[in-house]
Amino acid sequence: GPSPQRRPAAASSGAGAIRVASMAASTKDTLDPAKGAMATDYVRHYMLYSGLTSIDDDSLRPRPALAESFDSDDRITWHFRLRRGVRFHDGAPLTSADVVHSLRRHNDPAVASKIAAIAAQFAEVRADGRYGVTIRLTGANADLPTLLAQAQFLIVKAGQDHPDGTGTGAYRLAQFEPGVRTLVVRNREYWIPGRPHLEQVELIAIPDETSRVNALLSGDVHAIHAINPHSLPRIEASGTCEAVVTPSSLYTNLIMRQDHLPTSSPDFVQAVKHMLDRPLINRALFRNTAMLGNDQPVAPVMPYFNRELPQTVLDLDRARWHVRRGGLNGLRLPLYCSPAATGSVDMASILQEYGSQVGLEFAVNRVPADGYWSTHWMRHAMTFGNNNPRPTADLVFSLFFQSNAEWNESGWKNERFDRLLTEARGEADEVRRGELYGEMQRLVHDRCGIAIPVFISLCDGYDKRLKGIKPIPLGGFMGYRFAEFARWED
Amino acid sequence: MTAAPPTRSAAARLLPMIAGRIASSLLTLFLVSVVIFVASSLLPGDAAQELLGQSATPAQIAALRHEMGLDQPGPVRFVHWLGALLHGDPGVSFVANMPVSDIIANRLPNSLLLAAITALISIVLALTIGIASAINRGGRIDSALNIATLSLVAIPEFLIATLAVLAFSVKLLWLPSISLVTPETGWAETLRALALPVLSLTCVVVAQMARMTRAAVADQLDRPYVEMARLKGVPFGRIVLFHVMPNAIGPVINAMALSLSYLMGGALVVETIFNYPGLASLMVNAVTSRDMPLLQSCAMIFCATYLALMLVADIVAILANPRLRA
Amino acid sequence: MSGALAMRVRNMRLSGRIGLALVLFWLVLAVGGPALAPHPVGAFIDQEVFSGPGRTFWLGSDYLGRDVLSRVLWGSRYTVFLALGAALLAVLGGTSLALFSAIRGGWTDEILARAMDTLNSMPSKIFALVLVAAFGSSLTLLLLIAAFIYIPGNYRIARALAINLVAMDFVQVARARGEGAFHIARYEVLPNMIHPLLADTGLRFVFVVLLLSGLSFLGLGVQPPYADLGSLVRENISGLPMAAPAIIVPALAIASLTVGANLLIDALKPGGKA
Amino acid sequence: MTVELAPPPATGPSDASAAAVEVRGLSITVAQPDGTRRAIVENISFAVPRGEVLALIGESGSGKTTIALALMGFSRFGATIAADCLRVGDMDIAAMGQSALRGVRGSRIAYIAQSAAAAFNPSRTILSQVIEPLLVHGLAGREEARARAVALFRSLALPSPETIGDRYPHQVSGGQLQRLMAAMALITGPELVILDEPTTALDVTTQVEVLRAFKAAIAESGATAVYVSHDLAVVTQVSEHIVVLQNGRMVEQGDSARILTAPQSEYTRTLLAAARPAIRPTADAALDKVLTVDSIHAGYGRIVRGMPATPILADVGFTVRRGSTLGVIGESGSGKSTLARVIAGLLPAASGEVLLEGQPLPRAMAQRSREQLRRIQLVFQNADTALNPAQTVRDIIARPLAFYHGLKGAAAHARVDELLDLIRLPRALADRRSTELSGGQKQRVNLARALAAEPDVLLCDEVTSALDTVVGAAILDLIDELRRELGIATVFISHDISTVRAFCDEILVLYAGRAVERCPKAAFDGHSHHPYTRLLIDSVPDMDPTWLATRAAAAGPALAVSAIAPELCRFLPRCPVAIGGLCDSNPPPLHVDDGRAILCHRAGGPGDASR
Ligand SMILES: Nc1ncnc2c1ncn2[C@@H]1O[C@H](COP(=O)(O)OP(=O)(O)OP(=O)(O)O)[C@@H](O)[C@H]1O
Ligand SMILES: Nc1ncnc2c1ncn2[C@@H]1O[C@H](COP(=O)(O)OP(=O)(O)OP(=O)(O)O)[C@@H](O)[C@H]1O
Ligand SMILES: [Mg+2]
Ligand SMILES: [Mg+2]
Repeated sequence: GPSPQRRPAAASSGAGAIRVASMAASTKDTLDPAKGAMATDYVRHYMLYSGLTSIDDDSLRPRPALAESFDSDDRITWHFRLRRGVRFHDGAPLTSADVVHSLRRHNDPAVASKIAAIAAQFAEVRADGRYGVTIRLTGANADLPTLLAQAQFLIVKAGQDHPDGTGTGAYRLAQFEPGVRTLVVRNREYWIPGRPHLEQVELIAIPDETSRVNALLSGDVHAIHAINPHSLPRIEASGTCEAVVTPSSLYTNLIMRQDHLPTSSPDFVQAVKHMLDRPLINRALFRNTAMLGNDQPVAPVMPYFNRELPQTVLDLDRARWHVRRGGLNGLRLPLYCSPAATGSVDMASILQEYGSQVGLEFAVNRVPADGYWSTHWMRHAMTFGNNNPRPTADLVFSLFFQSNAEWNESGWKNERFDRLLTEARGEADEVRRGELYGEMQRLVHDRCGIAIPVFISLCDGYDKRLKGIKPIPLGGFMGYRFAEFARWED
Repeated sequence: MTAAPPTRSAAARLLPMIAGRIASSLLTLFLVSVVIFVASSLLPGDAAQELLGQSATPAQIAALRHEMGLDQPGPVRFVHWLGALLHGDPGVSFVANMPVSDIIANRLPNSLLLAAITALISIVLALTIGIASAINRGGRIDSALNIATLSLVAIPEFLIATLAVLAFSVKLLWLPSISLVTPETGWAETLRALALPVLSLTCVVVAQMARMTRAAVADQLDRPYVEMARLKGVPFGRIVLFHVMPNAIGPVINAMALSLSYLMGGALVVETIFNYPGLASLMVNAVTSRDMPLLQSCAMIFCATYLALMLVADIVAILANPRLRA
Repeated sequence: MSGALAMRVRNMRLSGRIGLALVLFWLVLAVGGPALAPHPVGAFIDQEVFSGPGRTFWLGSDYLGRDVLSRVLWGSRYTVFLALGAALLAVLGGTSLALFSAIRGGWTDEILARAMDTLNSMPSKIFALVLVAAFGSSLTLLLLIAAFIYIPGNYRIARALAINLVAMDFVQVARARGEGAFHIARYEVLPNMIHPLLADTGLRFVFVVLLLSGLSFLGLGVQPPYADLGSLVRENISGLPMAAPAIIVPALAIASLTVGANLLIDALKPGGKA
Repeated sequence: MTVELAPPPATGPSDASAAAVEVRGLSITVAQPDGTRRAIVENISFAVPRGEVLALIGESGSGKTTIALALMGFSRFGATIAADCLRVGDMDIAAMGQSALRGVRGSRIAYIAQSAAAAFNPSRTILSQVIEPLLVHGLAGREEARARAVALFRSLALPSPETIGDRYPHQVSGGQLQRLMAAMALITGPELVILDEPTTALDVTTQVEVLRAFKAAIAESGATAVYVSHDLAVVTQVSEHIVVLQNGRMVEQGDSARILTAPQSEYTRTLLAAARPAIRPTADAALDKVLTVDSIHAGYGRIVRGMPATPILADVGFTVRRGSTLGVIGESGSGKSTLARVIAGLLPAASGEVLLEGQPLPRAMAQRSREQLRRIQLVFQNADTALNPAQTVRDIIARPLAFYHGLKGAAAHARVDELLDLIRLPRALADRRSTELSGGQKQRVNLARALAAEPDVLLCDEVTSALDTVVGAAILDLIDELRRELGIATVFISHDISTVRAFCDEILVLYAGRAVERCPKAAFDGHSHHPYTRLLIDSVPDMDPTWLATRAAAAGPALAVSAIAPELCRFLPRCPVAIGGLCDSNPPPLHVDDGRAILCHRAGGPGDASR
């Protein structure tokens, strides 16, 4: 392999200045946290802004950040005390006004916040003196501190309708060209002493995976996001770079609509779930980096994961039995997949293969990535969905499984599930919460028209001279926050 | 029969032609905008939906649609856009919320630079190859060059580009694997950054151009005036340069213009692989995000480039041919 | 008839015969190849990926552990028939319009030429992207879209040829006889442009093969688990650093098919040289 | 070829050792696909004394060009030159290498090609090409070369010698271009000049000027010359010796005078006979007029207010009776083909009428009925381009049969065979493509196609001009026979006045789009003609070596017709007998008497145009 010393040390000014490539950039790139929609945005926003809370390790528990403490008696009304002496990049001090502005924005349709749905539970956000903020919710939610750690809830300056990058984050904005690059330099007055370690970070995007890996291997960039597990051997073999695999709750799921025939038939659903060769998918598509899924959305790395649930395994006899019992033999059904849902095209091929062995004929329809979510997803009897890691089980369940949820992907209705969900949200007792979430996982596993073959791990590649990197299951690049922790060591 | 001074009659002939061409180009540009508009209105989804993505509520989408004017009927939107364009305003990008002209101003120089360098290199190469094989037509060199150019045409460009990266960036560490150019980069750095994209694009266009050159030159070599020149004792090299080329330049330049028009919009794959911020990938972005104003403007630029190249080719053909010039 | 054919082949230059052999080889494979495929085209059967040639997998396995040989056999069918079909359709369409244009002349010609310029000026891949996104990518649509995209290019060439021919005396003779436009196009003009048209078909054929692979670059194209040869190259691109047969074989297949087709066409030209 | 036709021993007209050019046992062979070699020319021997002119004469394809090029050590299509002796001056051409030959070509041996229009590079100025031999052989600097060229232009009687070199080849006339090529050849003062049919492509009137210029220039430079031609009369004017070729072999050689007066071989006699066509008997003119053309105005480009953008024909009219032939003559560009196109409807007239048996025809063919189209058939000027190269002879002839007469299958097959018999082509040729035929054969097919329609009127546009005399004469015989047997009325267009005069019942002379004279054959030998007709008649070379020398120099140079007022006589600028104050102020009147019409101030009056 090439000798490390010949490789360019950094983009421009010697050590401590690195270049990082994420997956996608477009003219949609924004400096407004509320509009952040892609990894590139999250990385950029976490560098520039800070949140009230943050999630710093794989326990996925919220910690104080700009809020030095928070509490609630009923999990409806929450009180946050802000850290004093925190300054924005322009020198202005952080006060409750900034926080109130940042949180209220999400309920303004003109802002087009990505998490307007979550922010809808803010009944009231008000300042409580110069350094206090009170949030009253429409219903109890024990997860609020976790939710507030999300990139969209990062705090911007009061009065800014179009945030310009002036935040309280570890880096200051030096240059921003949507779709091309973001250049940030170290914020020497960062409110966490001793951080960050890098002088300068240039964030670009290289959409083509092969190019991204090549750029890392040739030393043109020092960290890359989202590599295909198939590229892992190349990175390992290079000697100069290494891969970090982050287990996550990201999954690509097969949706069987409960308002269509024959996907609404419990036999059909069971047959499909038993036809899924999960180890094969893990091996062939993900080079064994994934974790087997069990047709419910809570990943093993998440709190409240139900370990008792028996793993569904490939059982063609059982699948055949269900097919016969449901009178589904010889059925021909279109199956929509798209590069938009990671791995769905190959999963569809695998399903097609096994389907032919149990008497089901799937006609694979690969459709373009653009327009997939608006025109195909959930619109046909069988489509694929793709869900990013969510910080809480409640969020996944309420977004995708609650009966009246807008993206109730399979269109299933289960009153008991809905009741449990509301109950768990307001429950303070951790043990009791665990039981409730365990029960919900069982219900989804048994009844819901959703098959989740695997939880996909996130693979990132780093130059070996970049230290301090560890996985945080919320997303690649240490939950998009690697810039705060990474060090450069020659 | 009288010989007027050639320059004046050339101008007399060229000016009306150019004027006519510009008029018909405007018609073509209009047609392009109609085609793009119709084609993109056939696309599923719209900018509002794409912008808000998977997680948008219908209310949000409706609000954004209204803001973008997408709730108006198609023809109305088209007329508005066209009206604004006639006043020199290509509109505001739906997605980036910036004037389209600014976005394009960022990218266009990149595309032009890449195209220009590639054009320069590939024209020289194509002429050399084409002339060499025309001179040896039927011979061994000709067959070898023929198979070489054919194979070059047949290799998908992403394969060429990837191979080049593997060899020159990953293995040899000579050249950057991605082409990051910013206004601050010096020209030496810029050239280094462009080396691989230029190499890949050259491979794509040179073969076609060389084949056309060969055909045109071979055709001229069979003309009686070439035999006459040989019977005058003119050395062969001089025959090719001073007798054949002035006559072959018309068809050659036409083929070249066609190939070169590829360098702007066709650079898509190369732009993607080398992460080069050019117009083609911008246009693909515009398609996928349904950013109509941007899409329209990109299409118009490509079309205008194409028409301009064709015009230049015709002008050169006329200037090179005294019969047309007079 | 067959005797005449045999004569032609015997009189062909070596390169022409090589071309003919290659074309025949791929035609036979396109028709019969899938029947010979040792494994199902979509089966993930190798535990390894990008393995080299071996006993079970003659040409190794691809990035998902599928049998490369089987995939290439199927892929050649798609490439040969799609590309051939689209190239022929494009030439048919472009040439018909060109003949119409050249024979009618005047406004018809002007308007058609403008319209074709319009289409020609659009970058083909992006245009294909729009069309596929709008109309979907069933095989038939793919064929039509690829054909549609290359019609203007062929039109340009065919029109230039036809305009020269229409001015020829023998066309005047036919006109003076009172022949209709169809007869003139079909019997007087067309037969005289067949060789340049063939050459153009050969090039369009290459272009369609490349367009298909370019489409697969954008995630469009033939429906999985099938893939045309270009897509096979594309999907296995990560095997390039290890020179996996999964990428080498389809790339060679494309090269030999297109080069073969063009050598054959070159050799069919009268004189065989020009 | 048999022994009796074997060439005489290679004794030149004078002592061979003094000869500037000596050729003995020259054979040129090409490789055939099966590997064997075929001789294109075989065992050629001749010698040319210094300063004299030798003519190579023979029908098309007899190997004239091949031999001429061999004198420069040059062969086409990879043919191989072999000779016992191939000597020019002190150079042994056969033994010279490529670079030595290159040094000789254009400097010591110069070549004047058949078609100057093709041999000049269209995109470079004439001067740059004329002086190129001097420059590439390093014989002169640019300035000196230019001066020499201008001097040559002047001595070749080219107009504006100072500036003509700055023009491009298409900007000068064919005759001028041919002379410019002579300048290009003579500029290095070569020992040997080879002229390959240098006047064949020219009008008779121009040919005279060019011949004169060549002869003077060669004489002045003292060069030896080899003159290639198929026209005996032309050869007679310039050469001292003649070599007659047939099928690549020498048939006869000797002094010009001897060959003309006492030809020894049968073939030479045929050539002599064909050069002077016999006058054919006039048809017994039936009374009914088949074709009437009445006061036609026509031209090219968009018609605005009854006038085309480029007017060509003005007020042309005539009638043709059943079974009779009208000859139309005029120089190149006089509008002969345009007239044929107007009659056929290919080019709608701007005004005037074409009547078929008294019925006016629609001007454009699109409006004519199929029957009307059938009854007038046009035989195109150039058989090479008038026959579709992609079709077989049978396809070509059968199409009108099917189209007009609905004849298909066996009936059509039989009729095609009949037509082939009629035009005396072997039936075996029916399945060949037209590209595989000789020029004469093509022209016959062209004719057969027209006959297949069974027309009433046959328009023959220069059907024999591109053929050699022997073949041409055969075609004329054929048309004449058809006319008599089928009663077809013929319009026979030609620029060759001797053919027209021998062949036609009435003659129409076109000058610059105007019918300056119409004259029945019977009256043609009379002496009152339009001055232009006179010029045409006088320009046809005689088989008399002194003809060129005795013929008076032509009147002034051709002027652009557009330079004179449209209503005046168009021939005025060239007219040797123009009457000052009359011709340049009044339009010429039309004189009509005993069947002839002349458009001239002189005609009919006491000062008749004839001299
Ligand atoms: N490509 C070729 N290969 C072999 N023989 C050829 C080829 N082209 C022409 N010939 C033959 O060479 C012979 C001599 O041709 P050449 O041009 O010398 O005749 P020519 O007397 O000059 O005729 P023309 O009067 O038509 O110019 C002809 O019989 C012709 O058929
Ligand atoms: N399509 C055309 N457009 C414009 N001018 C033309 C066209 N065809 C012919 N002419 C011009 O019309 C004039 C007469 O041409 P025409 O062909 O009738 O002459 P011609 O007497 O048949 O000559 P030739 O003996 O050379 O055949 C010429 O000056 C020619 O340049
Ligand atoms: Mg000749
Ligand atoms: Mg004519």
